[in-house]
Amino acid sequence: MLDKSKGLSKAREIYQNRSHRVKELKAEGKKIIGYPCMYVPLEIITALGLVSYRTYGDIAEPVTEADKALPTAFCPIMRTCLDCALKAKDDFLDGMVAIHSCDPQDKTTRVWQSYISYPYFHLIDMPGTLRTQSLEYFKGQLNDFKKTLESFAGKELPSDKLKAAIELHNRQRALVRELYKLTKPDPPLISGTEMLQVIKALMSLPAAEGNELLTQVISEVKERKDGPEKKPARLLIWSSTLDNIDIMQLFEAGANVVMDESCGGIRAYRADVKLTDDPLDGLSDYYLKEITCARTFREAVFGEARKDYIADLDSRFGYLKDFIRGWNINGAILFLVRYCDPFAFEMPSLKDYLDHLGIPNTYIEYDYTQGSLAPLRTRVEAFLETID
Amino acid sequence: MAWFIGIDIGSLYSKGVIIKDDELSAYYITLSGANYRTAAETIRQELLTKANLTQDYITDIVATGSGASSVYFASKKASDIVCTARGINSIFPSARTIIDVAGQSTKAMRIDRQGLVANFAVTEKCAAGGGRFIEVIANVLRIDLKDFGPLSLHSESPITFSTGCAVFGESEAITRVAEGIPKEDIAAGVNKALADKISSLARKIALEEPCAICGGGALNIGLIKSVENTLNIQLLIPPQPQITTALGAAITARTSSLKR
Amino acid sequence: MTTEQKKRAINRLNSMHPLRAKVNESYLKSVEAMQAGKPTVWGMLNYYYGDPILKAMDVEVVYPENYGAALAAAGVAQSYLDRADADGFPTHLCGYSRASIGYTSRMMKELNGEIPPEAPLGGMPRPIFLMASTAVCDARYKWFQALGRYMDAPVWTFEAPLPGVKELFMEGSYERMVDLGVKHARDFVAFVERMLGKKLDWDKLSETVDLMIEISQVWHETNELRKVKPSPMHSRDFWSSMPPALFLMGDLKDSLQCYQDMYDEVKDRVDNHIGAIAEEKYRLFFAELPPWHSLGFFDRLAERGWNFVIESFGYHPPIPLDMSGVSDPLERLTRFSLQIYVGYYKDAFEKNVPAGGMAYPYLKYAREWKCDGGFLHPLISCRSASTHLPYVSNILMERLKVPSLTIEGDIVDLRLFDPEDALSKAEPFEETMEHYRQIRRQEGFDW
Amino acid sequence: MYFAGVDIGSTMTKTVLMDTNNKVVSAIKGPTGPEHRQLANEVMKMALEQANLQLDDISYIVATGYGRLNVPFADRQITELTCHARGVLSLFPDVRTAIDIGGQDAKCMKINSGKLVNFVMNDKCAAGTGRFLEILAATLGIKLEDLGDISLKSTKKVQISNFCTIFAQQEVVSRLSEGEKLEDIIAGLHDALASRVAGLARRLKIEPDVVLTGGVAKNAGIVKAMKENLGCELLIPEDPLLTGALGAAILAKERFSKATAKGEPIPTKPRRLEKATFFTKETS
Repeated sequence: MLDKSKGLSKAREIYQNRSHRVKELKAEGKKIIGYPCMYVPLEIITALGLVSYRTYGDIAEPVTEADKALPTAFCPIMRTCLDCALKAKDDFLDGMVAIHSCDPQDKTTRVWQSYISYPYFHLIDMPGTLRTQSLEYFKGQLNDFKKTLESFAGKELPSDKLKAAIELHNRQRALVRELYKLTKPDPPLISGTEMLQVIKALMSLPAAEGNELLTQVISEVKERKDGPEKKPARLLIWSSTLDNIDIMQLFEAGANVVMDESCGGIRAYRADVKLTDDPLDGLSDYYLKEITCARTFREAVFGEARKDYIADLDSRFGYLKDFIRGWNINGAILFLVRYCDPFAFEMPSLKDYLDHLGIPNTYIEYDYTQGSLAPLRTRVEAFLETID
Repeated sequence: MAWFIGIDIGSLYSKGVIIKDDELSAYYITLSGANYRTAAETIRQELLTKANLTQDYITDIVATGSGASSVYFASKKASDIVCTARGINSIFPSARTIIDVAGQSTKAMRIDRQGLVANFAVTEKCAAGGGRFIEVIANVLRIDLKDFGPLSLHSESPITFSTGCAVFGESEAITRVAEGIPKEDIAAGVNKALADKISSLARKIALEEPCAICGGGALNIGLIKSVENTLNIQLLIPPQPQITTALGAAITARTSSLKR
Repeated sequence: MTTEQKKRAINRLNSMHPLRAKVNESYLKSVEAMQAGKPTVWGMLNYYYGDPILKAMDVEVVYPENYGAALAAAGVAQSYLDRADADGFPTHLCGYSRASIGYTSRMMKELNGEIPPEAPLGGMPRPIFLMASTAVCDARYKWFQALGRYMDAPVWTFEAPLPGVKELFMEGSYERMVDLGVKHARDFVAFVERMLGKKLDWDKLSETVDLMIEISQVWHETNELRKVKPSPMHSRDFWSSMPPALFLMGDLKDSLQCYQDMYDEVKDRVDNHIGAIAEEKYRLFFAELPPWHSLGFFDRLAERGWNFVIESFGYHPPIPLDMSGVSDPLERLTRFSLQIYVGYYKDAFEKNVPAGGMAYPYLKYAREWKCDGGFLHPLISCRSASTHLPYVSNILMERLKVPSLTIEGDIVDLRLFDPEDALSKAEPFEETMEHYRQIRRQEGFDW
Repeated sequence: MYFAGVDIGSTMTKTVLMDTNNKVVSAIKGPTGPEHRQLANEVMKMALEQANLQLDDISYIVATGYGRLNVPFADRQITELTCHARGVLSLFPDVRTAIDIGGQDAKCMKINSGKLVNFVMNDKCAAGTGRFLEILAATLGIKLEDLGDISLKSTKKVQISNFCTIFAQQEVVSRLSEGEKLEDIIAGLHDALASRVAGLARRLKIEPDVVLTGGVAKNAGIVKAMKENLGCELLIPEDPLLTGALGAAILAKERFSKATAKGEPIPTKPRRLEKATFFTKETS
């Protein structure tokens, strides 16, 4: 057990050198399975004694290799992910599992698969709606994924093992939520930047080690005296992917980021997987319904005959209400990655909803390049000036 | 014995060559200026004087480049991509890939043994994507184009431009100069920015060695080194890289007249 | 360019005219329907799932994505795009979606539900509900969801499953897709019945589905005829003729007859070795949507001997499938709808192309239609029609040594496509095509 | 007591000194050109001389604009968006939409009940900013301030097809040689710029009163072209270049009095009347 005061600095180290630990594990003979999107059920990977590793791109790395297969007017996150893969930056992976969570994800995966041959590769299909038969279909897809991974691992996955893995990951979700409680005070005890480093570290570690890290961080943060200083605004960031601290620091120059609703923040940890007799029921239910990415088509009522706009907004964004109240948020930045259709179509409606809740908000777009950060500063500052 | 003229009217410079059968007998480069027709006439005159011939000796004239249609006295217009391919092929028969860094845009093409175009790609029309960017910055640094490359080679830490626009790049360079950032770092920064664009263009067409570079950009040793480093290859450079396309036009004139 | 030159360049099919006429007809019909108090539905190209059901229930469907094209062609798109911008929709979104969002904004906020007077083709009447689909791109359901800001029309989103290629061949995977489709369609029927307050006539649905399948069969065979040299039918005739089959426009029995006539005309050309252009020097395929506003430029390419012999699979009928013994019309419908992608998967699996839907069909076309090159037309504001093209061009080169020419355009900013630029690249591309002809021969390909 | 606003734009530095009654005691538009960007200290000196004050007489200094970040004598940085909005508001209380065409960007600001509520800006490409005209005026060998009057003579404007400023340079030159009239070309340039800025502005709902600021607002041709492209009337400040600096000065006073009212310490910084810097290590 490491010294309790070292949690945050350890997270920082892992953030800076993400693949270090998995490479060690690989050297010990562990198999590493990459995944580019949070919709991949890690429980199945963990349960089979494999190590899951979230593949990311690199904002500092100019996209060159990916140009041969992806156009420039395309999700820049997927472009840089593929680019890094083509540059063999994660050549330590033994396998890759991707999911049709959005169109760019699906297309990129298929390109990925045809240029890099991993010993193991699986693509999970994912429905767009929450209807019963969609859920059934999704469960079937997860079961297929389980089967192929079993044969790769060369062993059956009994359901008690899977349940144990679900509990392990639920524990991680609970710990992250506990950590997020520590951003409730004003000023928060942990900054958005540190939080991002922790979350990204979690996605680079085996679940058990992640939980250990979280325990350290939580106790360290609770006792710390050197927390973030108080800033005029308490911000909610709503984005698809926010995985870089340079960006977070832009926000935190003039505000405290107390809630990050992106897949570099709380999104993957907001809820728990239900423990069902057939664990796949709980998993498919959680991954289809509980993760609040804009890619999912949510509606107030199935097959409703009329549409009540506010009810519709509630069904899509209601969960934000708890964040806003619970964390006493007084400003929201809708941070859009250019060419991200699911989130882009959401903008005006989410704006309507936040206005309806009386939360000052702004929509800022960026293209995931270092060059695009400088112009962001002016936009962020100008927004903060409108609320302070 | 027969003479052929090729004229390449570019956005910024116009070039012409006169060949006797398959050897270069004269070439001439001038600013395109406002009136392409005048440029074309000047070039023809200068070429004839240099080669000391009269028009009657000239079997055929082919025009190319963005202003090709202004060469009213040419018998044929030819695509600049095709001409560049022919030009390089005549100089470096072994070359399989060509990078042409022209004023307005950069082209990359692959060619076969006969110098026929096997594949090609062109950058979009933005000054930041062509040789023009270098001229703009050279102007800011108040250094001669021919010194731009050598100077940039001295840079320890090339700057990164915070903009993709040549015009803003210009202002940025000016301000950095005023703040005392060494000229070579700025020059190297420009070369790096352009080299990155060129490299991804070359990758698009699946670059195949040997690879030649031509066009005004090929006069810039810094750019060449930068491209060589990024792509990790050796580039072939013609003696007068700017006239490659005009030379190709002249060769096109010859081949088409041989066919007849 | 004068019209008789055009005629000389591309030898158009007479049988194309009645099919082309059906497009305008269907808009006018939907407007009449609304004036007669009949319900209209806005639909997204959903690869059939919902269309025959609505057809069988005698509901008029209009397609905002087509209408976006109509707005652009009529030169009135900009004012609607501006409205969408002003309402806060990011400008990098699909041009068609922004146009129809702006249209809806104007219709609902300024004209309380009335059709804008300036709207071309009679305009799109206010719908009773919206039929979206997860097929092809994310915009197709998020866009209709976004219209909720303006209208209380509910949105039905059809699931269009899209598994990985090798994953499809796992035990039971395909049947689970069918199961999803059938159950989903059954729910949809119930939904439509509730919305319309009337019951579906299942025999009529069965008949509609069979007609749809028959039409696509004939349409498919017609396109198969284009494999011969010289190819008897140019892409321009395909585009003029595709909407009735793709969107089930107009009376299906009549459409079937029209496509039958087209088959006969094309067959007749094949028998008499008549090509679609005077002298076929090069055979090309086109991806994706053509530059509707400057189609004349194909004639200028035709003058150079460029024949366009096949185009995007997305607008082609699914590869025919044996449905004998499938009694439930919803199951026939589902299997047919799945086939648009899955129809290519088996092949793609054997040829090891993971991009079964997005790229494999082009490999198949290039091989079977013996294409010398591909003309790729990425559309700045339509990512679903663009993002796969660099990969397509790449894999065509790697696997078949077939080169492609990429010329950018857009679906609403019509000025973006520059025919002159395209023509200036024709000459080098002809050399490129020649070059790879030799390479293919050396490598033992048969064209 | 005096307050100062310093607006360091990409091509001009402006300084406004103001007394407690919001009376402008001096206003200086500094040397132009990116090579002088960092000379904000010089401009401040001139302003102080004009008002015949010392730096210590200034209670609070706000820096704004593209170069606001490293100004050694400023107490606080505030973005040009907020400052422009504030400056425009002080001149036109009924403003709802403010459009500023600067040297290196163009911005549109929505103002509601005295506050900046929304904004869009283009700072990616010179086309659609003041630089576009600067460069083309130079190409045509015409003084920037003369463009407007010349363009008003135009009967049919020339369509400029090149988006990129640098290629537009070549285009106008060849258009001239093709015999197009100078005024028609300039009118074409004005329209090209106006349509791009209007396109940006349309992303926010344009509501009256609409105010146009920035150097080009003095150009009658641009104002005409903007009116045509926006389809609405425009209000222009007497000195459209100063609104940013003016807003900064007003905000300086507001911050100062807010602090004093609350009895909080005034958050001034140790001031050095030295050059501003643009490129710190991390950006290069």
